[in-house]
Amino acid sequence: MTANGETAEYSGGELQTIVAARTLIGKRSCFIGVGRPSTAALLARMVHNPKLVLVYESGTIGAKPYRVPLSIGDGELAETADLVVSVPEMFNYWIGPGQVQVAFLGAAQVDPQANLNSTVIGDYRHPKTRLPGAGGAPEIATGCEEVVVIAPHSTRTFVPRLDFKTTRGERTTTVITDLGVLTPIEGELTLTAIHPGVTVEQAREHTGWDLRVADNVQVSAAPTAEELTALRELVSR
Amino acid sequence: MTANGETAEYSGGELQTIVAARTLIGKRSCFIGVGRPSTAALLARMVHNPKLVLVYESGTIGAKPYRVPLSIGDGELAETADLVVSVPEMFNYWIGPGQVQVAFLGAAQVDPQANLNSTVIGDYRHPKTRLPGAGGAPEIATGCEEVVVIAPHSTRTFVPRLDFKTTRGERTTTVITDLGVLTPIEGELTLTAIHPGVTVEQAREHTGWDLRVADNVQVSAAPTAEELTALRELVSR
Amino acid sequence: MAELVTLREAIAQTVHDGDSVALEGFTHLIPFAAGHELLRQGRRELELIRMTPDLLYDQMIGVGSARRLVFSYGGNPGVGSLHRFRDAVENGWPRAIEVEEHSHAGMANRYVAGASKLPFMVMRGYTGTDLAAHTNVRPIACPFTGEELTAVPALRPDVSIVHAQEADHEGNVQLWGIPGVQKEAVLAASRSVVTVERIVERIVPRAGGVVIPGWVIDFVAEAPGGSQPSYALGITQRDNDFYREWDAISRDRDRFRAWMEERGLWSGAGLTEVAS
Amino acid sequence: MAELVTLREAIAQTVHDGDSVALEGFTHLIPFAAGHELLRQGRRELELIRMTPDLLYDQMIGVGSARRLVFSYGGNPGVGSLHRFRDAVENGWPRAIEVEEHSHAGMANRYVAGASKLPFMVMRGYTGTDLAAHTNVRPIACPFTGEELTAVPALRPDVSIVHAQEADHEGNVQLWGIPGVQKEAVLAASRSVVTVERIVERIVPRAGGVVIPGWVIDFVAEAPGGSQPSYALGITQRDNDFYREWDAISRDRDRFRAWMEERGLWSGAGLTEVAS
Repeated sequence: MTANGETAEYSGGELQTIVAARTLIGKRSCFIGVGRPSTAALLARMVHNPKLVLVYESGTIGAKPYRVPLSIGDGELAETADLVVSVPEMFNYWIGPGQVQVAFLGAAQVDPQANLNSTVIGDYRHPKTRLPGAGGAPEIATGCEEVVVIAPHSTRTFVPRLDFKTTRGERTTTVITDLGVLTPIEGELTLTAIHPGVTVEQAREHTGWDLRVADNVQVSAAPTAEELTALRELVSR
Repeated sequence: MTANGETAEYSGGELQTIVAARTLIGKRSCFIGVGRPSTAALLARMVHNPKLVLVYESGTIGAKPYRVPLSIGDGELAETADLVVSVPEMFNYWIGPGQVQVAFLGAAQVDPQANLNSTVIGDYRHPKTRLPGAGGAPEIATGCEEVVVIAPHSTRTFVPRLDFKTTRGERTTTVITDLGVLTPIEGELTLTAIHPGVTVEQAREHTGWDLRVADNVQVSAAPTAEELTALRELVSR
Repeated sequence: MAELVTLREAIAQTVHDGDSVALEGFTHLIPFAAGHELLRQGRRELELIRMTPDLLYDQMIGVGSARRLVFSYGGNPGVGSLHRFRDAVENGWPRAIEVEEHSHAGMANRYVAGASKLPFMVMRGYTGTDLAAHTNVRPIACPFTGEELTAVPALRPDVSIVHAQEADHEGNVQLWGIPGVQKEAVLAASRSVVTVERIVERIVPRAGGVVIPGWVIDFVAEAPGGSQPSYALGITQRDNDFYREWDAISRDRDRFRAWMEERGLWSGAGLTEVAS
Repeated sequence: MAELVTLREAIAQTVHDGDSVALEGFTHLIPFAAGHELLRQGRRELELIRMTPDLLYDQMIGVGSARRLVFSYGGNPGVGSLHRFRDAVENGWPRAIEVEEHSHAGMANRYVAGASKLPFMVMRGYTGTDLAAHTNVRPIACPFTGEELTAVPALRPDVSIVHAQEADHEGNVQLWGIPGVQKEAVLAASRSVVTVERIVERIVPRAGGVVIPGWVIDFVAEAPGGSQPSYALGITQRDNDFYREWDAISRDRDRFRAWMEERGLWSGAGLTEVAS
């Protein structure tokens, strides 16, 4: 694949992270958990938006980690933060009132309205799989102005009906998968972009409902050399 | 007057302060405002109870001022405190839940049930005298285990009916005046002690209602030389 | 993101006639310079909000800039009365003002509700006192235990103004010492101004430091000594003598007026005719 | 006033079978040593309370010491599942446990209510999710605006146990770094234990330091490294490798049991027969 005139191989996961990072261009602050969201937000600070304020629910506001943290409570987050607050203050003064602009969330299940399940697969009382539970997601998803969901594109994840509705989807503006980008149109997640080399049909096949497709589906810009280099440097730290 | 074999002259105000300080013997913590309560609590730390924790509503917990502070926000309070908290935390985590054992309060009017007025003299809408208002008193008086009221003994202060009920009196255990000590007995403030040289009749004359008198009225112990010396040294700092 | 501007510009951009304005500071860090600038710019018909009105609000009320006062303790701490506040309430001079009063706990929780963007907070208090009937609180029952508690409504000032020790060039602020309700006041307001003793290259967090990030503040203005005769711990001293002197200055309407006129703080209030 | 005792004595004096116990710590300062001591002493039928159960509660649940879990996020942060917790919920191994789950915001506010000795706190949340129907919250209307909000009931653990960096000889405690809900947990509890990395002559307040005075704590016990594999900022490092290793150890019942037995953490739970 070509990017900035160069040929570069990259994985779907890498592109997913890079596309997520781009959603933070021009944003003031972003709430992130661990894993890919954290990587994407750190990448955004490296490449697009050095002033982006990173907020972790552990209470670290304005953290500037050099490495992608394993947990939201890694020491480096507290040491580099502009301020560190208690968990009650985090939710009552910062998340709830909407002081943090964008939130990155993940989930085990996503429904067509972008509602999320991170509680159980199967029946609540006798679950097939007990998931970690709500954590901060429900209030983050209703407190922040915009929610970006990052999830693997599969029929296990994108389901017509959640086994448990943990988190409301009405503030979700973007769902970024390893195949493309879904955006709510008239209240229903709709395929608006596919990643280079992915077909609309592939995205539909990997969605557990009859996925709506936008009239003119975009193709995500391939990673630039700068993005890819920065991402790889970041994860190798 | 004799104290510890010595003759020492002292004022009614000095004795009032000294008697108030004695109520803090064996106590863990005391909430204080400025003026005589502050002097009494500092005296208690000097003479009776060096471990007494002083709490000011400005947020300073465990303050150890060398001089009697003019305001509850003097710099020395913050600089010597064990911890300094915000005003919301002070009331929500420390005062309201009863973490502070004793409170010293003053008031412009005290009624027979030890309810206090610090809001207005006269009608609320057209007051004769507009007083400062509630401040922390209402919640301090219902949060702390015991309330000690310190007030000048006069018919202007000890009134049968308050012009405005700012603060509830049910946790008041002791009212210390410049003439003696009142204690609630069967819910009504009763003269239980008079200061040396004061008569029961004087106390009754200076009370705005028909003051009950305990069967065996005590006489407050005169200041000891240690108490008086410490007090004078303290106020001269 | 906070803009670093002059105090004059900060006040001009944020405070309008008729606004509800909280100049907070609990005995410490009282934003006198900002309050005086507001008077110089002639703002009037203000709803002044503050737990402890103190000398600054005595001055603002005394020149007639306030139509309403929301507060919990209107005294000169350790000294006695606020005579201009009393004169306004008792005699309507230089104009009558409406008062809404609360306890400290009530006001503090009202700011907490404002900072949390909740319509109210729940507390124990007010019940069994005359305050409940004379102010804006409501009973509320605990849905678990049935206990009756008190709801206090959120404070959401149009403008909050606080003073702090330092800010960096991006408007991140640090204050230390008695923190009062300043953080809550800033977070609760629609617009906010922080005056600071000094601008520093970098905020170094310190013991007892409260950091307010620049992105929740509208304007930061340098105002060295801006909380005098109150103080900024570690930088200025509380001028206790002036707090005592104020008692005599403020007792007398003419002496008060002369004092304010000398400092250019009288004419701005626009009440020259009314008051003279 | 806090008594300085051994960890063994602190646990023996405070935790009884059947108690509700909160061993708090939000990713940082997790009181592993205290939790392990509790297992060594064979405490059982516990109601375990914690926002983020983490590996410690996975161990405690895995040996069968808990009858009930109150929590908001039961995962191995950054790694995946808590397999012992899952095995208990999904398969009832080594015993079934009751769960009551909340969001982080809900749990945090439940601790705030507990620390404030209020029966509940008000927040926005739960509405429109399936959580509301499966947990203990109630709707509550704002008496000023009519808005419907959510009331969460106070948490009042029988015992709260937290870890901190240091204490002085009077049991005054200071912790710094991510403060979590530790202060609230201590203030909300009937009895409290704080384990510390070190005893110091004098607490020197530091940036980001949270001081808990000794007179609201029952017992303080020295336990150097007592939060490992979690960490105490500035003193120990988070053992991220162990968090990853735990995934494999805990996936397998026998391997888990062997790991616990090796460290004297199995027999205490009193479930040897049930589980084997």
